[in-house]
Amino acid sequence: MDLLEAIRHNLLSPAPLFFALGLLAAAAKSDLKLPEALYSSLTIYLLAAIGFKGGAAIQEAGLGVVWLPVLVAAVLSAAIPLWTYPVLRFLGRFPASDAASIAAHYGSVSAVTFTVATGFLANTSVPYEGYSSALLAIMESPAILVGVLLGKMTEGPGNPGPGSSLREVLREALLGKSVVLLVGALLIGFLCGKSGLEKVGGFFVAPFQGVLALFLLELGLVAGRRLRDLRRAGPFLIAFGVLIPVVHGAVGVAIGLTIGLSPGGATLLGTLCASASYIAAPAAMRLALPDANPTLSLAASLAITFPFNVSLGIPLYHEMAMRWSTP
Amino acid sequence: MDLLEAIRHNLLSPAPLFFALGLLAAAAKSDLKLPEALYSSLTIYLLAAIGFKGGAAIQEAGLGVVWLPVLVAAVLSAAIPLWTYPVLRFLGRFPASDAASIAAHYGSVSAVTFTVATGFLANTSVPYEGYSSALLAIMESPAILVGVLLGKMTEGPGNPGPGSSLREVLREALLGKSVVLLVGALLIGFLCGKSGLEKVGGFFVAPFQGVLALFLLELGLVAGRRLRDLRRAGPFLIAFGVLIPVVHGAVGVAIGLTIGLSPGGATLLGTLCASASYIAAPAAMRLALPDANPTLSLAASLAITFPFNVSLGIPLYHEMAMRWSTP
Amino acid sequence: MDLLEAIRHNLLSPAPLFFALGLLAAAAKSDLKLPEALYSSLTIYLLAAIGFKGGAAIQEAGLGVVWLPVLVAAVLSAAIPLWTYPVLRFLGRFPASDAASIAAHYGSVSAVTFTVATGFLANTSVPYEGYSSALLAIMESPAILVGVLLGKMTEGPGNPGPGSSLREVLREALLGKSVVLLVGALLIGFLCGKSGLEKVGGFFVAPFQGVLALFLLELGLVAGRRLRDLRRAGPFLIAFGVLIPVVHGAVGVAIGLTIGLSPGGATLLGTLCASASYIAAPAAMRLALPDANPTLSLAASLAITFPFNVSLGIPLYHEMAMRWSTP
Amino acid sequence: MTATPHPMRLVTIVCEALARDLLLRLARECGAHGATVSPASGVGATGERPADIEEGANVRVEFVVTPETAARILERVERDLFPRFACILWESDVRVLRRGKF
Amino acid sequence: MTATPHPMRLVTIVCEALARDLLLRLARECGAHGATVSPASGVGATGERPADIEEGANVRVEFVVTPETAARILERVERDLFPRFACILWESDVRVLRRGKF
Amino acid sequence: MTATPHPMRLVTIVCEALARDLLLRLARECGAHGATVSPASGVGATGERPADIEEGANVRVEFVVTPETAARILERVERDLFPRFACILWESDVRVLRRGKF
Ligand SMILES: Nc1ncnc2c1ncn2[C@@H]1O[C@H](COP(=O)(O)O)[C@@H](O)[C@H]1O
Ligand SMILES: Nc1ncnc2c1ncn2[C@@H]1O[C@H](COP(=O)(O)O)[C@@H](O)[C@H]1O
Ligand SMILES: Nc1ncnc2c1ncn2[C@@H]1O[C@H](COP(=O)(O)O)[C@@H](O)[C@H]1O
Ligand code: NA
Ligand code: NA
Ligand code: NA
Repeated sequence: MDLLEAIRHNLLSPAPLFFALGLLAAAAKSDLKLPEALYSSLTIYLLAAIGFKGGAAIQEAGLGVVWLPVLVAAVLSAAIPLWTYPVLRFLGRFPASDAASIAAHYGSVSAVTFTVATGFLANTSVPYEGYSSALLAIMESPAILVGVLLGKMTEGPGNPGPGSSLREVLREALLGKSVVLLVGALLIGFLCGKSGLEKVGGFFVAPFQGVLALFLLELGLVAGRRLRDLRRAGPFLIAFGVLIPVVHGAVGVAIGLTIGLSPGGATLLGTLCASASYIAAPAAMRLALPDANPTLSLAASLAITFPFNVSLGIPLYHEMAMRWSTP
Repeated sequence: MDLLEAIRHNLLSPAPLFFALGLLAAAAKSDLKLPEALYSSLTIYLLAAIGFKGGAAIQEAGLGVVWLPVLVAAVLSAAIPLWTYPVLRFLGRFPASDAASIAAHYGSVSAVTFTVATGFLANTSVPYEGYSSALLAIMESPAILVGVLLGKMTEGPGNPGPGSSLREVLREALLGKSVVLLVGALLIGFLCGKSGLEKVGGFFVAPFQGVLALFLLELGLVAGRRLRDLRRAGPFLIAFGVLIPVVHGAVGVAIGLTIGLSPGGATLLGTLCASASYIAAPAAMRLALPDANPTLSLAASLAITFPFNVSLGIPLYHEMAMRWSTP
Repeated sequence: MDLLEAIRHNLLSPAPLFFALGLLAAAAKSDLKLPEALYSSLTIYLLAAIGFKGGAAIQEAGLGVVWLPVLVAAVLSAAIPLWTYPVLRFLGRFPASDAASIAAHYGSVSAVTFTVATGFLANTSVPYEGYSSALLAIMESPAILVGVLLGKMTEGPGNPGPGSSLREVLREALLGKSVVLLVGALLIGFLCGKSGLEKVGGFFVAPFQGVLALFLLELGLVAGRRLRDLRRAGPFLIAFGVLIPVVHGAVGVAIGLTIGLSPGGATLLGTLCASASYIAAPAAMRLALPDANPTLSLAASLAITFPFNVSLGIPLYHEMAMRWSTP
Repeated sequence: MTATPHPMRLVTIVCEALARDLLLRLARECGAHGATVSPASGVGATGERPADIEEGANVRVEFVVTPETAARILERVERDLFPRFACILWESDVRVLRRGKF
Repeated sequence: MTATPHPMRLVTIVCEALARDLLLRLARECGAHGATVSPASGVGATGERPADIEEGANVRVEFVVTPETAARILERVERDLFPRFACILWESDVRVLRRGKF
Repeated sequence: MTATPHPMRLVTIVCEALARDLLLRLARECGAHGATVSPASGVGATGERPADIEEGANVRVEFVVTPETAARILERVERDLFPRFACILWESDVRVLRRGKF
């Protein structure tokens, strides 16, 4: 299957199409909207399911196999803001706090993008390391911490106000709801193993892809409403939101292959590097770097990078992984 | 299986019984109620699932087969208000706006009634055209537009106020949330086809009948609270709510058989004609014909016609279809 | 499998681990929380599913088999407050209204504890009477009525205020949402039988264990927030919350075996006796005995007895049932 | 047509969700012709009342009423609700359109 | 820096959720710079409006505005909403910080 | 028993849901003994804040407090919240029962 065929195949599957439906409905100002509680409930379901399945896979694979990729993933998440920040600050001429906040979003990861990628691999029958969601879990927080440090270093002195202390940021990065759920469910999956997964498979496995499709409908609606913000964001940020994922995707794929991941696993690591957070990072940045404009980072990650990744990006990273793995 | 047996069989299945439970709980003033978000979430789920499955079925059947029934269904939906309106206006002595609003409700359709009918056919092993939900999707809007035109034509001049312009009504009829979801999911199902349906079947197919049962519990609760309104509505509307579905059901079945639908498919077309909207139409009418009393139309469609259809109506339309199809 | 092994096995399954995750997250003051609508929706789902399955099992077993256990269970539920009340009043030195309220909580039952117990039996391949959830349904209300009577008898005269009349309490005990749903679904299951259960099994059966796990996450969060209240409650109540379930569990198991239940069924009856209500009883007591402090009863039942039962209690009652049933 | 507002009282009560029906009945008995109910969570003397389990949640109920009805509601709330439920009440002066409704 | 509050009007409208968008547009046309919308259920002359199906629910919309804007909103609501929707309105005097926003 | 209401201040703040905990802490430090929190969405200078993703939603927080506490809250909100969060505040005069609670 060549790249074009893979892209077509990926686009004509339920998840990206429901995202497109949401985008269109928002653009046409339809009154379609999902209740807030459904949005949070689907998020909770997806994170718990991803974590649980990953934990059960870690138990099967053994910790001896998993530690190296996990360590590498953590380092990647912390490192990405270090080069993304100067790009935004000096090429994009963003204020320090905005540059730091956007950099943190792009170092952190998107669980939904990851999930679309696993669906893509499953549909094209490409095997991948079952424990890959451990990489997802580990990559959420480091970038957030680094982003906050970058922002604080450059912030002038002055009354920081309540909630902006480093301790509170650490708390938000490590005890924020998405991290707690993902890591908690991972541990539970690890402790229960395969037999536990079987018990709850009728809920956490069988309906998963369909729930994801419904969630993407909602994300499309949210992204559609953000499209207006993009005009204010300017062309630099739009280019950034498309190009930087390709760079990060290539880096992730290459490093993944280097440390011995399968092409499927390397595709997933590339996708994680390429993806940008829109759940954990926005909340943490809003509290830690109040001067940063949340509209910019959310528009970039949700209305540009996310659709790019789920439509073209994932097949592209997979293509890279296939080419670079054949000797 | 004769008619009585079919009715008994239909009544002793989960969906109608949960509806009855809701009715009884509301009548007994129990504090049982479903959270608002659950109601909207179930609606969204049902519409997305119905649309998706129908779209996949259209792809299998081919557009060449589907166009005629779809066209006929659209015409039926637009035509029904044309005779229902004078009945209400001159026999029932309703004011023009109420007559127009109720006529629109009865020309439009109820997705849940349709779904109970497909369940009935499945349980009695009667085959039907898989693409039938395309008929459901097409029949929502035409009646609403015709109803609004009927109401506006007879409305005296005067300040229409914001939101009552024809453009806004068109928008509500074509971009209202139920139409967008149903048509959007239909398109997605059509593009993804059977392989797409398999991916999301664990969510959109396997739990479907159970979700429907839970939704009917809620509808029963809502209908139960509407029962009080019925007394105000008077005996004419009650008789109307029982007799008009039988007439429309017969018309739908006969026309369905004429254009070559299977007895199962004709049963579904009959059910659609007989059913009355309580999701899309009420919202559109409230905005377009503010003088119409929403209590009347909602009580008739939800507290009379809906229970009649899901208990006695569906087996009856099926019986018609069986008799009239045997040569 | 000996007791320790059974406990380990029970603890390392998804439901108790998700409860522990919730407890920890609440203790660490994470911002993880489930939307209110999800909590109510999961409750509704669990009660409807439990009732439906139980009803279908009653139909299979036949009413002739079921009546005796049901009668015994009702008597047990009414009797438990009769001895629990003096223990709390005279040993624990609680005011009359608090003693009555707590006694009612412990005579009534916890549907979730029951469900964890059925999961435990299924995982350890111990058969049990399918109609056992009829016992759950019957045991909710009697204790509430007895508890209210105990509280009212000792209450001084005075203005009772609206809502505290015996009629309103009866209404709350018999028409409260959990009773209506459980009993209603039981009846529906009974009417539909096995064929009905098959239709809705993809919703009410397959995802059940997983939904339960998610619900326990929420319960853990709620219980975690209640832990603070425990300090105010004092050591007597903590001891009570651990010891009284063991006593009631033993009584339930012994009586269950006596009336001819299988060891699995006796385990379930023991679990029901040992469990304390935190859905039906709190609401009823708040209305009927306003002087009783709701914090005490809810902290005891949700933050002590519930975790004790789902971790250690259930394997213990099962061990009792196994030992006492072998001649 | 000019919109001239009429003086009226707004009585706001925040209390346990369980007391909702009692409160509405009580106010109707005092002469209130309507009520608006919103969900709420809260902190107060009886601790935190998070909204996640309904039993623990608050409701916030508003009555727009005449001064006489307001006085009656205050008295009944003080007598019937305060001793039994976690509850607070405040009252303020507002102006309404369509005085006849209240 | 001392926080000195400025007098302003608070206009609160409770109406059918369906009228939400019309109301917001209308108020913007009258000069309101913002609005706060909360979910609500209610009882009134047109019966109970339970929140469980959105079509039947109410919204509670608040506008903090200058007295002139308030007068304009009252007039438009009386003319455009009252005849068509179940709806009530009240107005009161409040003090705000940052007068420039309103 | 007659219900005689006492004058008090009602401070209402609408702000990003993220600022909820900071705001409650801040008000407690100023002397507020309680608070009522309702969900809200809104439109204002910083654009629309739809309620569907919690990060974007507003909360509406009410404090019934003494005039002195109100002044302190206003100052702290002006200093600590206004520069950092989308936020508005208004204050009005109310009368309460059970003055001792506030
Ligand atoms: N000072 C206050 N300002 C605003 N709301 C309050 C205040 N005190 C109490 N409340 C509300 O009233 C409820 C019951 O109060 P309490 O009886 O003090 O626990 C609380 O959960 C809050 O929602
Ligand atoms: N006296 C009142 N006090 C508070 N809210 C009211 C009052 N009357 C009506 N409402 C609210 O306004 C809505 C519409 O009122 P109505 O047009 O009287 O049915 C009701 O559903 C209530 O939410
Ligand atoms: N004039 C106003 N009246 C009522 N609520 C307002 C007003 N202006 C702003 N708000 C609320 O305050 C929030 C933040 O306002 P802003 O900082 O102007 O975006 C908005 O989302 C609204 O909920
Ligand atoms: Na990334
Ligand atoms: Na119809
Ligand atoms: Na018990």
